[in-house]
Amino acid sequence: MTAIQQTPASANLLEARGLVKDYTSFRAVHGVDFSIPHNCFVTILGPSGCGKTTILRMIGGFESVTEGTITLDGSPLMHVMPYDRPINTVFQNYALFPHLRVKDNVAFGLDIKKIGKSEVSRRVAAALESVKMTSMAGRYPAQLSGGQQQRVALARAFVNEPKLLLLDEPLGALDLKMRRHMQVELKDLQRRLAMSFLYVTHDQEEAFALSDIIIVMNGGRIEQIGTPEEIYHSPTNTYVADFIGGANLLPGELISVDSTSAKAVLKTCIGTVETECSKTVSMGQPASLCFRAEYLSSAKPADSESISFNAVVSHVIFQGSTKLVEAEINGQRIIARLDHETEAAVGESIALQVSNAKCRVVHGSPVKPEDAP
Amino acid sequence: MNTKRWSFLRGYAFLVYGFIYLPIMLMGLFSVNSSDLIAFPLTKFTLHWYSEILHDSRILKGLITTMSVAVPVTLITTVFGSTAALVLTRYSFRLKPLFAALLILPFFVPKLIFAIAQVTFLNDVGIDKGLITVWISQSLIILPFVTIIIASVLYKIDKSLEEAAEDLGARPWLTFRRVTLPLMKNGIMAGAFISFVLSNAEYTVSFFTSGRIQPLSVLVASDFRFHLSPSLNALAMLIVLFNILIIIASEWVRRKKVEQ
Amino acid sequence: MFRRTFLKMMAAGTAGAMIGDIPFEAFAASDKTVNWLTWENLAYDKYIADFIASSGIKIQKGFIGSDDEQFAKIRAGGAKDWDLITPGLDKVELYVASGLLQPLDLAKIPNAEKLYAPFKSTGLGKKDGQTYGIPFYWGINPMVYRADLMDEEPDWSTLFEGTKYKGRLAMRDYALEGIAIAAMYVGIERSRIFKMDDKELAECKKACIAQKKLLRTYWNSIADLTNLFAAGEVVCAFSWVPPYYDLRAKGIDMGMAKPKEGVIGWCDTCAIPAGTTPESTEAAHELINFLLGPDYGKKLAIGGPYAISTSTARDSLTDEEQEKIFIKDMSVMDSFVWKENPADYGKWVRIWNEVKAS
Amino acid sequence: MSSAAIETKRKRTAFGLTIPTGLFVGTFCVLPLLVLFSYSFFQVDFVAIIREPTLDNYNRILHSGTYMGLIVKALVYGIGIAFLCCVIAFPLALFIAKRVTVYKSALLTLLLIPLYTGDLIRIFAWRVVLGAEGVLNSLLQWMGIIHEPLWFLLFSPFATVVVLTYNYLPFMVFPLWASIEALDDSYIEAAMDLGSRNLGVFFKVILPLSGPGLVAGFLMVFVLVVGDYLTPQLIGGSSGVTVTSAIHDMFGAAFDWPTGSALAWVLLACMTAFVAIALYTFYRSPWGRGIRGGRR
Repeated sequence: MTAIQQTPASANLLEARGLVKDYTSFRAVHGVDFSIPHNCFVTILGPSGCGKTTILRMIGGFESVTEGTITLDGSPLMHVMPYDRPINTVFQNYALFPHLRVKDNVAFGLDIKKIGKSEVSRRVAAALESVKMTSMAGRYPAQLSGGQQQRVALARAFVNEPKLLLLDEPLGALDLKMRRHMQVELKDLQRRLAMSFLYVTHDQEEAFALSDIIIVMNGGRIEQIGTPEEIYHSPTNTYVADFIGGANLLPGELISVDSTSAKAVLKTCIGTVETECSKTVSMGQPASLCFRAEYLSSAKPADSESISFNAVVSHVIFQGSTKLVEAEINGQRIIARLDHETEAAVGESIALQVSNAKCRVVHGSPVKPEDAP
Repeated sequence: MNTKRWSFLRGYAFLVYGFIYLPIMLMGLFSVNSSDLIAFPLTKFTLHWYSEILHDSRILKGLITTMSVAVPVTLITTVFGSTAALVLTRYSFRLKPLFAALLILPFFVPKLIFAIAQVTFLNDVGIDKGLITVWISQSLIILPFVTIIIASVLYKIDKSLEEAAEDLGARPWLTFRRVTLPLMKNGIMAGAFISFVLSNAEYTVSFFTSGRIQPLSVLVASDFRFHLSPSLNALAMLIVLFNILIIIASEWVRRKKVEQ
Repeated sequence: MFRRTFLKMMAAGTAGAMIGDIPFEAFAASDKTVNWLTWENLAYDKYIADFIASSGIKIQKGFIGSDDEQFAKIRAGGAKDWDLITPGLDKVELYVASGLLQPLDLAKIPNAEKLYAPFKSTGLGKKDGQTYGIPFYWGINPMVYRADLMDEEPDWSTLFEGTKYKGRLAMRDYALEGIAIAAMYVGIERSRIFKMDDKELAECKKACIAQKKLLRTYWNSIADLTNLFAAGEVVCAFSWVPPYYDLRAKGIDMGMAKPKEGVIGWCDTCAIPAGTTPESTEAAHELINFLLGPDYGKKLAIGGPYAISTSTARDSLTDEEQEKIFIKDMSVMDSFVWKENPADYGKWVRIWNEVKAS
Repeated sequence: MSSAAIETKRKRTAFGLTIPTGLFVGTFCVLPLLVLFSYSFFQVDFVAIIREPTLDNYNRILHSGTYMGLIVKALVYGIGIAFLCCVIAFPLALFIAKRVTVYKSALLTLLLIPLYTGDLIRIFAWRVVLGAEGVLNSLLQWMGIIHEPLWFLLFSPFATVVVLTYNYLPFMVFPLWASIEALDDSYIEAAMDLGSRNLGVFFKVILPLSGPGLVAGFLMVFVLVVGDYLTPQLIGGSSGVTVTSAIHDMFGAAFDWPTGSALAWVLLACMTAFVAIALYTFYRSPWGRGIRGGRR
């Protein structure tokens, strides 16, 4: 995955530089930069209203670009009409034409391209086959279930062999089981078709399950771009860490920052820690210590590579093979995912430790629970 | 939506509005032309026709008659229209298509035939023509419009809102009063507005069923048979200007609200 | 936006309904009110203001557009709405046959004594010795033309043949007169015009169909025709008298022709519908007497200009004014083709519709 | 409460809501029409109605080229004007629904205002526009396009078509606007996304999906045009006669209520047949089936 990031910029399928979108009363997107490599599943992840759909619509050509550039294969896209862009969209509500049968919906884009009739029906059949909807070809959209509609929408988009497929929360309307199933199929489809997908969602699990690259957005700005592993293990700030969930964030006082070695010393309620820090951390700015719940373990004999501390247990949640323990230290809440055999009783003290290397100093103060998304 | 190339539509819309307002502009022109012939060439500017119409006591009386028709008609059509719209959108029963057809009937029958039917009926039954017969006949032909407007609003309201109210323990009447009614309020207002306007402009049916009372529309039409006076143009212009002022005022109020 | 507009309108409406007792008071048949259904130009305030002031009787006016329309209105239950109506002398028998009129009490109409002889002696408007419709005013329907746009004085043939004025002519949209004029043009004997048999009617129909091709339009109301003359759409038409005087007063060179084949003469009456209250019957008689009197007669002669059916005002008019309304030399009345009611008027209307749809 | 009891209760409410309106329309609209219907079997003798049922009136009308011709003319005008209104109204409705944001309600209300001025006043204003010495002829002459006034502009079928279209255009714009307004933008975007250009989007997506509004507007204009007798009479010249004006004459001039009623009922039957056939054809067509999403 890192290899993709290191390829030269020009080799990317799509480049967005300094993208800004203003509406009459507010700015929806504040100058974002990102690229989409070839044959890659990219997800824009963020809460509703973060500007992710706006970006998708600017790429699709449904919103004008206020400032900045979008290039596809090196050529600018900003003034190309939607129908001239080699890009197709799977709409959030699917936007299947209610007056056309499934096969006519799928054939819609091909018919316009003046391809021979037999060629059209061959490709429509193939597309329907690949989403397992062949038997529904003669039905109208209103006669399909949500999952079936979703597949038709997908087939209608990719049958045109676009260079880039845009998907606007296409699984939002489906039930959990159907979602899981479709996630697998989507990923599978993207591999088979060997085209790039740009996917928009607010569901971090979905993003992790599908993506090669995740772009985390908040308030019209990009918070972090990275592989799912990078986002999960090395969030650059408290926002990303918190949005992904399951991370402990402890506020601290920065003692020193060494930007060359990317190390920082932070004083927190569980002690002073010297560890790796993200680039955005600097003196005078708020910083927090971040480590995931599963990095904690019940205290073994302390070693120099670990931080140990005692906390008072406030809740215990049984989760099968693990148990989630919520504890407090100096008024700070800490969550630990511990082995199910660990003994923890509410109201009693428990000794915990976390490896120094698994801790990370990130930019920002912890998000208060009431502000959490 | 980035559909800039549809901008020819704007020019087209201007053209259509020009077509629609061309006769209105001419009405305006002849309402300030001193000659009492509504024909070219123009003579000289005057406000005489406006002063004539504003000082005409018959016009005032006709206006009052029009109001004493329009207000009850608005009430009748709004009440019947609301219940009919509720039936059409909220209930299903076997004879519903028949009910819908019944509602549309007064619109479907050409006004003249409807009016003649009214007259023969009133004559045979021996009912005197007057205010009440105008209320009834106007209400009938306006009812389809009001029902459709209110029904189109109700249709868009999610039925689950009413189910939620019942779920929370509200009995049907309370559900209607606290949930359905507030939600359909805009529809009722729009329906009442249309009803009022249509009642004001109605001529054919009123002419046949009004007996000797004379709403403005009937009065103007009968004046037209002897004198095509520009003062009638002036009257029409006053109505148009009054309506345009209302539009401007309501737009202004709306903008103020948006700014706040 | 709808809401605002609506509220304002409702406010206006409520206010209107609140001061609404002004007309309602008048509608309630108070003892001193006459509900008068008539032609608009007979009931101008300037004509009747003196009467209202001196008698204390209120007059509520309603206007008609044609004689036929008036009968249709009264026949369809309208008799209850009016205390005084203005049917054509030829139409009174229809009303009487339908039982829609009450006999007039001539003792309460002293001016009836002064009726011109032909109106006094006519059998029309009477039944069983009782007068139901008393002649009120009369005149002719001539041809009116734009003298500035026509070279010669027209006659009926102008409306039926030739191409010179094709598309610049107009005829009234009225079966009775339309067919009667065609009859005069094709040369039906005067006395037979309103008693034509099917063959003669077919001949008239043919003439009317030929006429239709020459017409710019059929006119519906006298305001309509005046507008057509003023706008230069029409140069010559079968008309009433008013456009001639109105447009001359506006500086347009108008002409009026009385074709030698005959012109249609007409007389309208005053009649009281059956079933009026004694009070309004009384008041209606009082009004009829005024309408046949010198004051009203003079005003109508100058303002109309039309002649009333009595000689009460004759002496107060100048020779010129008398000439205008044909009362200087009364023998001219003999040359008029007086309107009558055909036995099967329904057939005439059907023929007229067939002509228009041809 | 059992579900049957709930059902009964709802039925009772529906019944209670239906009855007053039903009675009102039934008594004051259906009953008069039935009275009129009964007259169509009577005869008239001078000024009396002879109430002995006969089919003579229908016989006469169905065999009369004049009256059947007038009915056909009314239907042709109704269909033609509705079609014309549709062509003119569609782009405007589209514009108001999809391009206007701020002044939407103002533009819609502006469409209605001319209706308040009254039929007659508008008709006479049109005479000034189309007349021989009118605005249009003067303009064309001033521009040097013509040298003699065009007489066919007024008192002709052309004038009738123009003014009827003018009168009923709003009745087409409103339902069209409502159905286009309800049409989700994403359908338009999806069509463009799939490569449709402006006209393609219009014909492949917007037009088919605004079917119900189109049908409603079409029928509304059709009915109104058939019923309008003043406009053809005052603008249409010597050929301005309509079936409704003929009915008017039978009641207002000839005192022939029976023939008038029979003619009215033949007209109503023809209108009903046309509307029924039109609706049936529409809903059975692929287009109509598609709009219903293939249900039933």
